[in-house]
Amino acid sequence: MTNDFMLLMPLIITGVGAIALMLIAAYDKVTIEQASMASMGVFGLAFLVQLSNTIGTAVVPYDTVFNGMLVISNFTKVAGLIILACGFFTSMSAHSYFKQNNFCTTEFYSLVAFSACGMLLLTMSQELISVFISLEIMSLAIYILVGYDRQNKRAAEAVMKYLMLGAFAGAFLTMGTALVYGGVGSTKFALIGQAVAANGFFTNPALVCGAFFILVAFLFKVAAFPFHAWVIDVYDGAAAPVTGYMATGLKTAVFAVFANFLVVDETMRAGWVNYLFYLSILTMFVGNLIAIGQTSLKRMLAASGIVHTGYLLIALVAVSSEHFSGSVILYYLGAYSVGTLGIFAALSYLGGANEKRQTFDDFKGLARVRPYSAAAIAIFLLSMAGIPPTAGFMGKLYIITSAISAGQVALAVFGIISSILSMWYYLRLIINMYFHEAVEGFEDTADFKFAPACTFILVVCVFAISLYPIAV
Amino acid sequence: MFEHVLSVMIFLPIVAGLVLLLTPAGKGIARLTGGVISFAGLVLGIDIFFKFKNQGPLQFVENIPMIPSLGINYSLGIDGISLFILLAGAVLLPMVYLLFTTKSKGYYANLLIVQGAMAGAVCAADMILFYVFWEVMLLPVFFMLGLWGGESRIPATIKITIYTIAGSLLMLLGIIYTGVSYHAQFGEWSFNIVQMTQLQMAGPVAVLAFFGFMIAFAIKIPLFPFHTWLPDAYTEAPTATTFVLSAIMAKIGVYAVIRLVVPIFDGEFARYALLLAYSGVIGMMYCGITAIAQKDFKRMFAFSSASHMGVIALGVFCMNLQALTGSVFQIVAHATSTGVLFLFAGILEDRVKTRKIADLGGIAYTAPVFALFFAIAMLASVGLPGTSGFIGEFLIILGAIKFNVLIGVLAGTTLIIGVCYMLWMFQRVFFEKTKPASEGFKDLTLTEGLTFLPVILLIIFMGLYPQPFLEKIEPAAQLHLAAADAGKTIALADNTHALVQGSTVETQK
Amino acid sequence: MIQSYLTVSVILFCLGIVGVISRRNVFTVFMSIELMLNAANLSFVALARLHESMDGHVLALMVMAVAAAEAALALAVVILLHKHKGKLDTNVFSLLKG
Amino acid sequence: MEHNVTFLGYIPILPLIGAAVLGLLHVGTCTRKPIHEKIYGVFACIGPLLSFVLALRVFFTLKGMPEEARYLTQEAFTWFQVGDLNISMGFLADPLSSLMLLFVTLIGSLIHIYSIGYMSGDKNFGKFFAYLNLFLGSMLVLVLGDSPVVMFVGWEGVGLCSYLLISFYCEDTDNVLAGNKAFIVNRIGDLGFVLGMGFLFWAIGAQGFDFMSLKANAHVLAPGVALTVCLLLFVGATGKSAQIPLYVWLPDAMAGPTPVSALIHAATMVTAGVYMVARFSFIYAHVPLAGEIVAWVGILTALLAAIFGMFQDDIKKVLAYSTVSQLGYMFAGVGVAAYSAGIFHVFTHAFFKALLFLGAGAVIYAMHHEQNIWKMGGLKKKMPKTYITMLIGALALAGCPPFAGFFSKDEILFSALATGHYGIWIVGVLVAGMTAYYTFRMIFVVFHGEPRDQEAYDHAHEAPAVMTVPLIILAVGALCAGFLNLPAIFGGHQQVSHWLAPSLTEHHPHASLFVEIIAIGASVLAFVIGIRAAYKRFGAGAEEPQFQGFAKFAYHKFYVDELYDAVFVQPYKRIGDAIRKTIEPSVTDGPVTLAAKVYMIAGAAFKVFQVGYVRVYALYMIIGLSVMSLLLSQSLN
Repeated sequence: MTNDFMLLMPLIITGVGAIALMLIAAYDKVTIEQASMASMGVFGLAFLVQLSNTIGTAVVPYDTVFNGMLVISNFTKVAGLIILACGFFTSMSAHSYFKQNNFCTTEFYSLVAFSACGMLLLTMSQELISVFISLEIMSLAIYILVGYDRQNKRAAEAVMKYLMLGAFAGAFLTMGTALVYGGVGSTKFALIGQAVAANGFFTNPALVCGAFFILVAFLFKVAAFPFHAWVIDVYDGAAAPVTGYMATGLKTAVFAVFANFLVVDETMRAGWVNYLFYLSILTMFVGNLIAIGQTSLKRMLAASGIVHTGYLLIALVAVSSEHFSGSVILYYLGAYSVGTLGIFAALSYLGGANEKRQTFDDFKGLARVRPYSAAAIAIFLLSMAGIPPTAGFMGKLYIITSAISAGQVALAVFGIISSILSMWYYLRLIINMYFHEAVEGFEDTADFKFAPACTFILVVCVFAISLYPIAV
Repeated sequence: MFEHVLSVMIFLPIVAGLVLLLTPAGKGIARLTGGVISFAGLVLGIDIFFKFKNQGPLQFVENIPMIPSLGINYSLGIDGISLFILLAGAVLLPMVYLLFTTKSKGYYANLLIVQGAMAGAVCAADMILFYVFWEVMLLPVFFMLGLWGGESRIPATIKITIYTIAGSLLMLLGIIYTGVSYHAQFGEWSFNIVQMTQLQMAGPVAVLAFFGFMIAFAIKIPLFPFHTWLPDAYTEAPTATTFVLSAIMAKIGVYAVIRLVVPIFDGEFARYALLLAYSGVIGMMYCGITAIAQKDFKRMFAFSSASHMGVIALGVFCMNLQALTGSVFQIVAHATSTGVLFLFAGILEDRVKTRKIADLGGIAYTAPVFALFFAIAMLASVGLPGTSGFIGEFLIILGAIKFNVLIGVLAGTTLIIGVCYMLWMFQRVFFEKTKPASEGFKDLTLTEGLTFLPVILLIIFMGLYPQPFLEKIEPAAQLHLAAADAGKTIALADNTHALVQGSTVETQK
Repeated sequence: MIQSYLTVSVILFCLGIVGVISRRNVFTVFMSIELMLNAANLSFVALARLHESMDGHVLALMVMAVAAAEAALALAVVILLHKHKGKLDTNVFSLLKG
Repeated sequence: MEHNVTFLGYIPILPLIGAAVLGLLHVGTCTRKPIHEKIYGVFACIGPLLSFVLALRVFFTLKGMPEEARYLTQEAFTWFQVGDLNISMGFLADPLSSLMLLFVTLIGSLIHIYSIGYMSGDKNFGKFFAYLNLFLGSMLVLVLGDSPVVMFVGWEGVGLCSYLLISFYCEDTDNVLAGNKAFIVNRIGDLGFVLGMGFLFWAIGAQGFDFMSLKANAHVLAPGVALTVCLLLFVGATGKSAQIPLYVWLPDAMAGPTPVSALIHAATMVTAGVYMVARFSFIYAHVPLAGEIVAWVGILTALLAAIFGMFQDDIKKVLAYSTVSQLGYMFAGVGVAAYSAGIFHVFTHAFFKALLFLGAGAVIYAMHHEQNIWKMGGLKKKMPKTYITMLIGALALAGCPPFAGFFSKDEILFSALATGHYGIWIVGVLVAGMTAYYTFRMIFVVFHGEPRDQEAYDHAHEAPAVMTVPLIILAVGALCAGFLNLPAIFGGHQQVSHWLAPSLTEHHPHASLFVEIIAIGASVLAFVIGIRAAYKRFGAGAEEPQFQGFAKFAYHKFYVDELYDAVFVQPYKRIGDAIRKTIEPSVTDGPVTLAAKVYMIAGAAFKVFQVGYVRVYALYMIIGLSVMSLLLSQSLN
């Protein structure tokens, strides 16, 4: 009983924190800096509690109350850890970001916490309607965060696109849920799994269609081809910390539930493997092609996010339903999150007022003026490119190993080719930062504390994670 | 302390380099640190040389588990083949700090890091660890080339980086595939290079993995036609970087072929050896012929280096003891001769501020010491008997004749091709009438002269008395060839076994 | 009987899809999405009858609640967009591209 | 008898040490205040003279041994050993090498002394002697090497020194080009040598790769392999000894100082090829076809060079072509398996050719570096010592009995006739006549008649003693060396041939007295006709002729240099240029840059899909979804 309570504690802490932040927003005395600290405190606390919970076996908390809607396993615990860390670092970099961008109110942090609640729930959900609800909790908060700067036309356009397409995908999820419910008579993963095991998967058209629609919705959220087009524009329009948050926390949560849904039964997973195979290849290559043509840094990172989705899909293809631990997926998500969050944290204070530095060329000569920041960005980029000894390399190593172990040699080959292709745009930023003369002095980026500290911590994490061994 | 000597050799420079990067040290301190650390490396290297026993298996082994679930260990060890590449780095790199005084802190730091990483790649006995160091050694080159290179450095930087990383990622694929195969065959995970030799690889995927490895190494060596990054990079890179690239890093490519490909992919290697050997020979001729048409002396040396690497690689592909031993010996010889030539080219460039051969002339009259040293290094590079270059080249040609007569004859043409462009260059730079750019060319200073002297003496010593080197190389070479042969023999034995069984069945009837 | 409900539901859903991709007015697009959600709701209720359980009804209610929240957000966005451009044509909003 | 000795190694090492000392002295001082020439001179001569003394010791030690076991060895250390290949840094002195040792060190020493006079005043005096010492050391390694590989060290070493000394006056581009040519052409030959060694090693080298083991195992060599090895080694010999087709470097090599031409490009280095063939006589003797080829190449070279020699106007070029021609004789000798005859010609040729070159050097020295014979004339009054010594040399070269050249050349021609090589014999006799003609053409034009350039003539003077004394010593050699191998018909015992016999695998042909008389008679007749023709034409002074027709063709050396340039050199350079300009950027690098470009263009093109209209994004989703559901419906069925 207390055990269940402790397991849900991080969720409760973030939820309560979110509400509390929302409430104190009513008081003028609370400055946004204080709110940011409070948010960091909430995420930090939740993270620590989650960390203390991490070791143990799968538990169904409050089985009788929730009727098995939520399941907490090591997989969800670690996913939760990543999400909470993302929230923490987002708050931290937002602290600096909002010193030069004046559209913040205290509610911003409340919404970050709310969306984190949604993400945490999403990882634990073992039932389609709770998937839908938690997905929407997460998404609604994120929609608002994307369009938080109401004076900014780009932000408004971004939220319009995101909301419209997100709701469109949400409709598919609902319809899919309805069809699965029609086919099986239940929305619980466990029961769906039993039904498939008993009657087979392809014998039940409603189930197949429903599962297909649900798959589409997940693929949309992780921005896989051909549902990727929104992600570039939305990342571009959103504020830097929010983009970082979306790219990492949201992706972690969705991939967690995606994996949970996929492994309910081996026949069902096997049914989708062919799709995922081609989709992951297409996703990687399309992502690379988009990324190579970009001049804006955020758009490039968005496109590279698509490529990383492709790698994660490789991992999904290679997971086994029998001994599913998801460690490879989570390791890769962790490594990817650290790199991406790091870059966005750096962008939070290097971007300048109103994010005036956006393109590759704006960062020319950064290394001459701000060598440590440039070094940190270079390390993050190298990690994303998968150069040892960074976390990104180990993530790639695990993914390729599991793919080859699962007999998916072709997928591994394409993954490698894709990482060769992706070298070019990662290197391009490093080359701009290091090998060109400084075009400006970056004076306005000097006096910040939180975002640089965040960057530094994440640099340490890049190397620390790479040393942490996991079992495949 | 001494059981971890390899770790010290690897991490002492890396840590020193990182510390330099992170602290606001001046360039004087950086150079001093670099000099001291690399000199310490030299001392350790010499110590290792004398404690090294003339045996085949790995020595100075260290083993610490890193990722137990995949059998990835931090394992180090050297044999006669790796010893000399390690030593080449340890002996040659201290020179850089003595010769080039004007670079900034970051440059020296990068040099230190690359030194450590190269040592790591050579000592690694685990494929993943090898891969890590292999990639890490590229990064300092990337920065050194991009930050301190010549005018058109950025395209050159991009080319070398993308090209090399493309190759190494394919190798990563191969590494993982071998690891997975090991798991499939023996039921446990391991990436240990020595254990891998037991592996039986067959089938189309094994061929793919083999080419994954070979392309990576072919790019690094570089083998024809994967050499096109080389002229730009070697030409644009600052001298010390070119020196590192040609003298040691390219050799690690050959070393990796010997260490990873020959024992593991024995069957594939034997099957494609002829193709590879042609690639080596054609590369040697192609680059050698191209060298004579170059207008820029650094570029000419770049092609010359590529040409020689073709011969060295050929020695590995011939798969016999003489060629393999010669190849490893030639690795060291080439590191001393061509590496030193690149340093000379750097000094030349520093003093005359041009890289055009046509602008120079008559340097020998005012700089006799420079001319003498240069001539000795040049003669070593063209393989004159009595210098280090001859022994290796002779052994390789000898082995090549055994391997395939045509290959042997073509390999022999290196004697002619090398001499053509070298003399042509030497004539125009050192002889003839003095040109304005080279007027009053200053001879080597005392420091420079004393820095080069040991290497020049080493070139001659290695030519006159190579036996101490060869007797360390030979057991390891023998072991590698035995491992490669074992694969074939087992395959044969399977066949004979089947035959014997068949015949017994028949006799029973 | 159940087929008829489901047929209507599917028709509604497809109409929603067509609306989303063919209409340019932001309002209409959001309405089309609501149509799709309602199609799902119709299926839920119908399928609840089929399975003779209350689950479907509850689910429909849940979806409605979420749809309402989404609609509220959508309205806010519509106002925001109108403030910026004075128009609600989706083709007007193409600052972010390429 | 103890065969292992320790003093063999000192023979090459002493000059090498000298080279190192001189070189360091020169390098250390040449940009500051130069050291006095005398110091260099003394240091330079110590090494060669000591080597000569040691060579004498070797000779007498060998002489004290029983004939069948005349050899001395020294194994200094294991040079390199890999698997079956075991090469020690070892030296072998047998009758063959001891003969070579003697004359190499003797002539080497003399030329060192001569050079002190000839080179005086040159600012690179020290460098010259360093190179000269280095050369002598390398030559001695070549002679003494106990295995083909050690021999090869000297072989390449002398090539290097040849290069360095040809391009000694390196400010002049032509000289350096001549040096390059020599080195490169020699390297082409060296390729043959290396490959020959390679084949030999894989055939019989596993039991030991020194000459003695090879000799012991030579009988197991398969005929095909033996022929290959012989021909490849002969390619090496053609490079070093300037035979067809690789003779082209030697005339150009005259760009070096004249003592160098005398020592390296006449007396010693160029005969290394003959020495090598004789060394490998244990293989050549088993492969008559190889010998046939060697002999024909040799005699044709002799003919070709003699034709060229008749039309040259540079005194050194005349001598250079005569050298090529005489080398051709030597190969003809070793080719018809008369190894001792070939080696004996090497021996006598060393004296008279060195003499002629040094004499020519004295003339050039006197004429202030004028080499065109048509600018000289009547010099015999001004330079009597030089004239007389050169006359002796010329008579020896032309084959006038009883000078040295007569006996050695006659021995070769006799062997050819006696072994039934009539063609070779006829050509050989013809060449003998031509030799007499061009030699005396030179003598008459330079020393007889009236001075053609009065001013130069007035300044001409006899060379100093340091130069004339070596001339006289050599003249004595040229006069008497032939008697060392006096054939039986003249009452001799052929001492040299007997001395060499243990080292060589040869069978002396037995021929009737009649054949011997025919051979001698033909030689003498050829000499008389040749010298008479020369006297008729040039004896009383003649003007520089204008060449027409065949003469012009021969004057331009049949345009062989131009041919080689057009067929080998220019295409080679053009290929290099083509690779640099076209192939490298477009063919080898092309795919790489193309791939990068395609990737960039595709990336730019792909931006078109990111139109920015949300409706279109929704459309992508629906299209993707439709395609996927189509596939799904297929898998459902």
